[in-house]
Amino acid sequence: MAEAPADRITDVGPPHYERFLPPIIKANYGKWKYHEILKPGIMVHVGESGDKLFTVRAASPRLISVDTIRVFADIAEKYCDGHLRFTSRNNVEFLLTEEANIEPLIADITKEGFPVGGTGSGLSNIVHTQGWVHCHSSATDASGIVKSVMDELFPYFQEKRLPAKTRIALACCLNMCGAVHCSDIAILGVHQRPPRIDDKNISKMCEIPTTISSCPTGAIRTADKDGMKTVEVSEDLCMFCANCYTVCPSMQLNDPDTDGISIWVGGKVSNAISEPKFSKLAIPFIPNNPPRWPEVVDAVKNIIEVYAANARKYERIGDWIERIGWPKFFKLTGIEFTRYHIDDFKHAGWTYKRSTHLKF
Amino acid sequence: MAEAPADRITDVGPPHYERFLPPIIKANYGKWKYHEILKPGIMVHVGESGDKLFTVRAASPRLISVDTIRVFADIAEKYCDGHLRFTSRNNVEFLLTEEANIEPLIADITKEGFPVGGTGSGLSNIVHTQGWVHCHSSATDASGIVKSVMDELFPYFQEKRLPAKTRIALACCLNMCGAVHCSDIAILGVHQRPPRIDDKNISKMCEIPTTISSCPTGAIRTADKDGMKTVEVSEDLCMFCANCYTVCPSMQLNDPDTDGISIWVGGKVSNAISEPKFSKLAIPFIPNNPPRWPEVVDAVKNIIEVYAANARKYERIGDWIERIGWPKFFKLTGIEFTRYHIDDFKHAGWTYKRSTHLKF
Amino acid sequence: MAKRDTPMLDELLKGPYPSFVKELYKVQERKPMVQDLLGQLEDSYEERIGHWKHGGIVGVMGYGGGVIGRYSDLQDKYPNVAHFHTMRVNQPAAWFYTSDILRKIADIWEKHGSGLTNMHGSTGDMVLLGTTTDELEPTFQALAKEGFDLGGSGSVLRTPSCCVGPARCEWACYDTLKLCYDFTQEYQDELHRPFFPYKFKFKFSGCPNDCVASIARSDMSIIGTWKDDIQIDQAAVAEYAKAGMDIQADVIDICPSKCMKYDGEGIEVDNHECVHCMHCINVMPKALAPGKERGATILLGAKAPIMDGALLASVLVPFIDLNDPDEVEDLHELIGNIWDFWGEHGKNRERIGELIQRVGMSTFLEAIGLEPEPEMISAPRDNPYIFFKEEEDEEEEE
Amino acid sequence: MAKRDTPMLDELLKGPYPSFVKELYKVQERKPMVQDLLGQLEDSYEERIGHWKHGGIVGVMGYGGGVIGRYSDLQDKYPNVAHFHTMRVNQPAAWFYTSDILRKIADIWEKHGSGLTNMHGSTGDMVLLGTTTDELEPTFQALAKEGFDLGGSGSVLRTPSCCVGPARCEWACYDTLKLCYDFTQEYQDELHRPFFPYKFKFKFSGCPNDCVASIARSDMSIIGTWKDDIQIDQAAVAEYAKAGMDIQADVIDICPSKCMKYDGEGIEVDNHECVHCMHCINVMPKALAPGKERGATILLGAKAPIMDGALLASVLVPFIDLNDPDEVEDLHELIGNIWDFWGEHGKNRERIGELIQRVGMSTFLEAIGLEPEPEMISAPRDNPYIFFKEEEDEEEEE
Ligand code: SRM
Ligand code: SRM
Ligand code: SRM
Ligand code: SRM
Ligand code: SF4
Ligand code: SF4
Ligand code: SF4
Ligand code: SF4
Ligand code: SF4
Ligand code: SF4
Ligand code: SF4
Ligand code: SF4
Repeated sequence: MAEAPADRITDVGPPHYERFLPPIIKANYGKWKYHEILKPGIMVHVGESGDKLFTVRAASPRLISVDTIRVFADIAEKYCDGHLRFTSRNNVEFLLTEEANIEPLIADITKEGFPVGGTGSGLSNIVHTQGWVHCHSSATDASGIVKSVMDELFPYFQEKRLPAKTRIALACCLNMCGAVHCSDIAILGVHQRPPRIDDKNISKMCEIPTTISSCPTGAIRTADKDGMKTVEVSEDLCMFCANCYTVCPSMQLNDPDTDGISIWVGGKVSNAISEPKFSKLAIPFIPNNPPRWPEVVDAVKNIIEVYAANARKYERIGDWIERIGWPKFFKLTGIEFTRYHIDDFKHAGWTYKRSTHLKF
Repeated sequence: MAEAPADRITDVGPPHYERFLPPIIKANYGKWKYHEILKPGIMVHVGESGDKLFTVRAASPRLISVDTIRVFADIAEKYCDGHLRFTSRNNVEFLLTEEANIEPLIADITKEGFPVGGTGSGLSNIVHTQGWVHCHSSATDASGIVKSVMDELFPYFQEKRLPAKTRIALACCLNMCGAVHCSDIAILGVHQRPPRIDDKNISKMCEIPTTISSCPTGAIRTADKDGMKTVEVSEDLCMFCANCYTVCPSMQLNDPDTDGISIWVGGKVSNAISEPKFSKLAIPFIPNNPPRWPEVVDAVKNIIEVYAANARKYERIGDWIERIGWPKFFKLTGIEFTRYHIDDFKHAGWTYKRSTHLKF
Repeated sequence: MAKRDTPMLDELLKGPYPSFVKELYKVQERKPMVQDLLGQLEDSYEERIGHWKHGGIVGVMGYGGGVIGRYSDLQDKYPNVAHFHTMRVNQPAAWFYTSDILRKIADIWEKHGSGLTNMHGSTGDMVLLGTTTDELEPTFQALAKEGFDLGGSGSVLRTPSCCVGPARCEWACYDTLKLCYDFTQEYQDELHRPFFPYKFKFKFSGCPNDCVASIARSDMSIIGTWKDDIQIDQAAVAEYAKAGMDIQADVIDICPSKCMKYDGEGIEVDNHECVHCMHCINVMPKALAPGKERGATILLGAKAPIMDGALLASVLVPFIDLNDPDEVEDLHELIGNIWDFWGEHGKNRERIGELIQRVGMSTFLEAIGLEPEPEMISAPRDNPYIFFKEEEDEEEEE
Repeated sequence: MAKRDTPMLDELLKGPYPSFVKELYKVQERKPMVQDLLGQLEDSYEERIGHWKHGGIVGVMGYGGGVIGRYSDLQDKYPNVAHFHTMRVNQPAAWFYTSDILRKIADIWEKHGSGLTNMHGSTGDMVLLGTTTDELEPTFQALAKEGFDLGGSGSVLRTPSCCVGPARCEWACYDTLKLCYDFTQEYQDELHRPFFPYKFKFKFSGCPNDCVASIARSDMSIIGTWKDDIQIDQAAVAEYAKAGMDIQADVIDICPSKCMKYDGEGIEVDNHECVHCMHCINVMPKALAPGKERGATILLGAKAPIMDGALLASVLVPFIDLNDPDEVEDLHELIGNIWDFWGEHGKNRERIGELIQRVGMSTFLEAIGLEPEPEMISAPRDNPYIFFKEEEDEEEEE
């Protein structure tokens, strides 16, 4: 290994956050009294001191260029003494002390293509992953679907309100980078065919025992093909999770005709009112249809609209469905109930209906 | 095989129930309008016709002699035209049409040692099993504990009321004959030591492969001892379920010093208000202490009394605990929380607390 | 050996609740078997251990079940309980008897057995407790002459049982006694001749109160319910109110689906939201009653914990009209399919509920020819491990 | 290859929501790498398949993580994305920046990479998207000079992240930024040099709203909470009422533990029954606030579904006072014990949550030296399969 130069810097960790906090935050740190959402995307936080910090939240595609970073910097300098932050859902937030600056800031950032919104009981940004832009493992794209869905549901990002916060997330494969497994609506890339094994290269590229033990269902076993040491997959046992592919590139699952998207509903993370819960299967499969995935967009929109029309105030999608019951969810949304909805993985028995509490 | 005599009767099934129904039931069959509990143990069912059927329910030890059967027959003849039935909890019910007969009947049956009660929001009979009276598998006796507990809690069988129906059940081993796994309070015989293997006889008495596969945790494997084909048990993996003993008598688990009783709470069967649920571990182990198992009696009494003092009307024990939370249940009852309460069987993860909904 | 003292057991003669020891005392004078039982039991109490053991299979000719063979491991000390088998006798539906028949049974058991019984066993049988191998066949035939037959034990259909239902309960949504009787008769062969992987139990409850605990302990649980509106007698509601019932607190607020309203005058139910829990009806039997379109929910798979943990039964058929002979016929066909699948795929000592969990509900449904319905589940899967099938994808692609 | 047309991607320039394609367009003129990215992505859109592949491990000297190596499988057609690695840069706590520092980062990435970023990745890092192997080390050192370091990837501690907390939120029950920063610094070695069986994530949320979704996706989730009474400003309650809020319907009736009362004047809370769900406080931020005895609940074991199904984190320490340095020290010790146990017993690619399920919570607790508490479970076991230990029995027998 090459020797490191003497002045090489490592293990410094991230910079201390205090470097970046605006003075008003330093002054009121830990001493905020309350906040108000003035209108969608605009909040004020009031300190015990009486100080007021205004936040303008704007949408971001998350995948942003350095040009856009500079635009954000420009705007922050113009209105916020250079102070801004990003949120845990990848929106950008400008931190102001001058109330008069709010509207001009909104005008500027909107003009640049980053509309303001995303607070309170509506839609915020879709947490998502890499898709075809960067990941080798993806069963679908990420950014393109996010854009298409948010374009259609845009009113809910801005003025239109929902019964409660509604969090959509997308992951392009079963690894589920992000919290899609606990989202109000999750859009998840899925494969439907077992891995295609590169018999020629597998023994060079991969550790066969690791590959075999990577499979949650034990579908993989060793095989010999024309004298080549390889593996074979029992089609009956494979449920297309791609865990084998993660540990072994010679087990490719991607397939243009059978890859696509599944939709999951009713998860949540916060402890507000009810306990956190997982998203459950709503639609097992929708084929990939770029560039705008209209069937996916329609499916998500349908769920949101049925929810908006039926749920009570403060009721997250999952709480609403638990109240009305899953049979009614399928009825109201018109989504077909199939054998795929019935869990058949390890703890499946927990999801059977073990009472006569039925609605007719 | 010996030849069956020509007139041998088989496969007739049980007699038709109509043979035994009193005329008033035949007349009002399926046309009852309502009922009332007149006082503990006494009900009236009123037909659409206006007919009134009175029921007097008396306790039974379930293990009854033919003498007692004849006593019941006598009383039924004296007051009920010979009509009586038994309940799903092994009480005996006398079916009367003459209201005036109620009190004399009560007097007679009480004098015979079978007190009246067991209806509504109180205790009914304890559903139980064979114990040392008949079963080879029992880790404790059944009838003796039942008698001891019911003697102590007798007022709840008669006049004292509880927030809701409270069902106690007892099973003398993990086979759980009965519905102890879904009882408000379950008394369950448990072993605490692995089977003692009768190396000499096992290969004659048992099918070794069946024995091995009977173990839920895979604790049993083949072994050779002084040339004898036998099995050995990994102490770390054994949780004393006795399933091996059920299939193989050479795997004895009974042990006077380490067998005893565990107490489980909060199960229910009915769909009333909440869905049916399993009983959960309250007390992992109490040593056998015949003839009156005072520690068991105290433990059950304590739970009942804490429940009676704290639960709301119509709240079954399990619903009450779910409302107050398990930590509070342990606090109120003074029962110690131990490592044994934390599930570590197959689906254990489901029972961990996966939220911050905590009370302090 | 002579009658021994039983000071420990004698402690159990005290107290207000009926005593099983007293029952033993009642017959011991004329039954040496019971004297020895008392002795052995006193030993057990002293030593804190049971004294019964497994033994060879015993029974009556042609039957594979109905008798539990039991032997003392203190045969020398207590020779009269060297054999101490029980016979399980199929009870009449809902445990109705007359004094006549009880006397006859008492006489038979006086003659052939210990004179001790369980009225009844946990499965529902009349249990005749303690006799010798020789007496099994004579007892069986004596009972048969009175119209009784043995119940189940071993890997057979076990004795079905049912709640008192329409015979004495205003809430019965179907005729539990008739169904229980008919099923028992229909499946006599399955009851007496083992050909299942393990035991199979039917229990019949007339309404969701489930007074025979069927959902907790029967492989097939048939629980009455209704489809239309709860019947309300508003005049009776008013009477309850007048009598001092706090209808809001005791009924409306407790309704689990929160689908009831009470305006001080009458009760209103949003029946499509009702989960048929029975609570309101239980509390106000004079005012409320199940609807008129009655039937049952069929649930499958309850069992005790051995070996994968206990199971409650789960919904298989959300609603069936049991007054319609065609639907009952369909149910029998379904049961046949279930038994076939179980017979073919069930492992030795694997109950149907365990098998379903092992192969997956959707595979099971396909095999028995039922369509999946959302009523069968409490929630759809939360894991993404879907076994997509090739055929169906093609349909989807069209 | 020359810049190709991208008609499909161009469709994504339309519509009101910000477009990532527009971002690519912004830099493509000066970045051939992005031109090729556009081209390859258009191919993916046409063919409905990705074009990236695994490759050799790349990184910076001495670090085992922080870079994701990526290679095009259309290298001939799109040579500029033959290498297209991402660098994960550890973000400042709660994602606060100044325009200065953003400009510096932009300049560095303009020089060394594609000019594309993710602000931010799902774990929280600033993700610099696309560069070649040669540029990794120079980029790293350029960032380091500005005080930045790489984040985690592979079997290491992943970049911790935290909610905005006390910096801008009135509900923060502990200093999320400080703790996140301190932990990140404390565990630099674990972050950069793989020695775990798999990844390990910390996330810090200031209250049970959990704005960084820590309970769903961090191996150790630290969630603020309080122990004493909810602070109530009754005057502010009255103002909400005056302003038209239906306090009964919107707050009291929704409280999951039903521990609140409102008599038209003021709000009363039975604080021992409160489950700290935040709902009432969320709805009435001016009137209600968490108590003053603040700290956090520590939960363990969340993860995505591979391989045994997803897990939510579960309670490990019901309450810890994070203002007490001793308790923080104890927490570090606990973390050390957890990592030791995991290191010793964890299988390759087994997350801590899966390990706990495999060995059992009580075994795990014993190993890390924590006493079992009822707060750790939602309910005690319902199966009777108790692994009784010999030692303890003896105690009991005494
Ligand atoms: C800025 C941010 C934290 C950060 O460090 O970046 C944040 C900030 C606030 N959250 Fe949050 N939350 C943020 C992500 C989250 C997340 C995580 C996520 O979405 O991935 C959650 C969990 C979501 C879930 O359960 O799936 C979250 C659940 C909440 C809740 C509970 C909502 C509920 O009904 O379950 C509240 C309370 C409320 O809104 O009344 C809340 C409340 C708030 C408040 C009002 C707190 C305050 O007093 O300042 C802040 C403004 C809320 C708003 O947007 O309306 N915040 N909040 C995050 C903004 C994300 C975004 O750009 O949209
Ligand atoms: C006689 C019997 C049926 C039989 O065929 O033998 C029966 C009869 C009645 N049951 Fe039951 N139940 C009988 C066992 C059960 C069982 C099974 C058991 O205990 O093993 C249950 C399920 C218990 C459980 O959930 O663990 C049961 C759950 C109910 C309920 C629901 C109670 C609840 O709050 O969950 C009701 C409704 C009520 O009492 O208001 C009910 C109501 C009734 C009514 C009022 C029905 C009626 O209108 O006649 C009957 C008198 C009740 C009483 O005792 O107060 N019956 N009932 C059983 C009497 C057993 C005994 O001797 O005590
Ligand atoms: C007699 C009875 C208990 C009683 O005192 O009432 C009984 C007694 C025995 N049961 Fe049971 N079971 C009895 C009802 C039950 C019930 C309750 C029910 O049927 O509603 C259950 C729970 C429900 C279920 O089926 O899961 C039950 C679950 C078991 C099990 C565990 C089965 C399982 O799948 O988990 C076993 C073990 C076995 O089958 O080897 C078992 C095994 C046994 C054996 C045969 C033990 C053996 O290996 O020899 C017991 C014989 C005892 C004896 O000395 O006579 N018994 N057994 C009940 C039958 C009487 C009757 O026919 O009416
Ligand atoms: C970049 C990022 C997605 C994004 O676009 O934001 C990402 C991308 C990858 N994740 Fe992830 N994960 C990212 C956050 C997550 C999260 C969310 C989180 O950390 O909060 C999760 C779910 C939480 C969790 O850890 O369980 C997540 C769960 C996974 C898994 C499944 C782990 C599991 O135990 O189930 C894998 C599979 C693996 O580790 O082999 C994975 C594997 C991967 C790999 C390394 C796939 C691979 O085998 O090479 C992806 C590289 C993509 C690429 O081309 O750069 N990624 N991954 C996120 C990291 C950015 C950052 O550092 O900020
Ligand atoms: S979800 Fe899958 S495809 Fe998408 S970034 Fe993560 S690992 Fe890659
Ligand atoms: S895709 Fe998943 S289930 Fe199929 S072989 Fe690979 S690891 Fe096994
Ligand atoms: S519970 Fe166990 S010991 Fe008791 S009767 Fe049933 S099998 Fe026998
Ligand atoms: S008692 Fe149970 S766990 Fe122990 S060896 Fe026997 S079957 Fe296995
Ligand atoms: S189950 Fe229903 S119908 Fe049957 S006795 Fe009980 S309450 Fe009546
Ligand atoms: S039966 Fe139960 S769910 Fe239906 S209205 Fe009555 S209380 Fe409500
Ligand atoms: S988690 Fe709580 S403290 Fe942190 S930002 Fe969200 S609401 Fe505020
Ligand atoms: S925090 Fe939640 S549980 Fe506590 S009082 Fe408020 S609403 Fe009720």
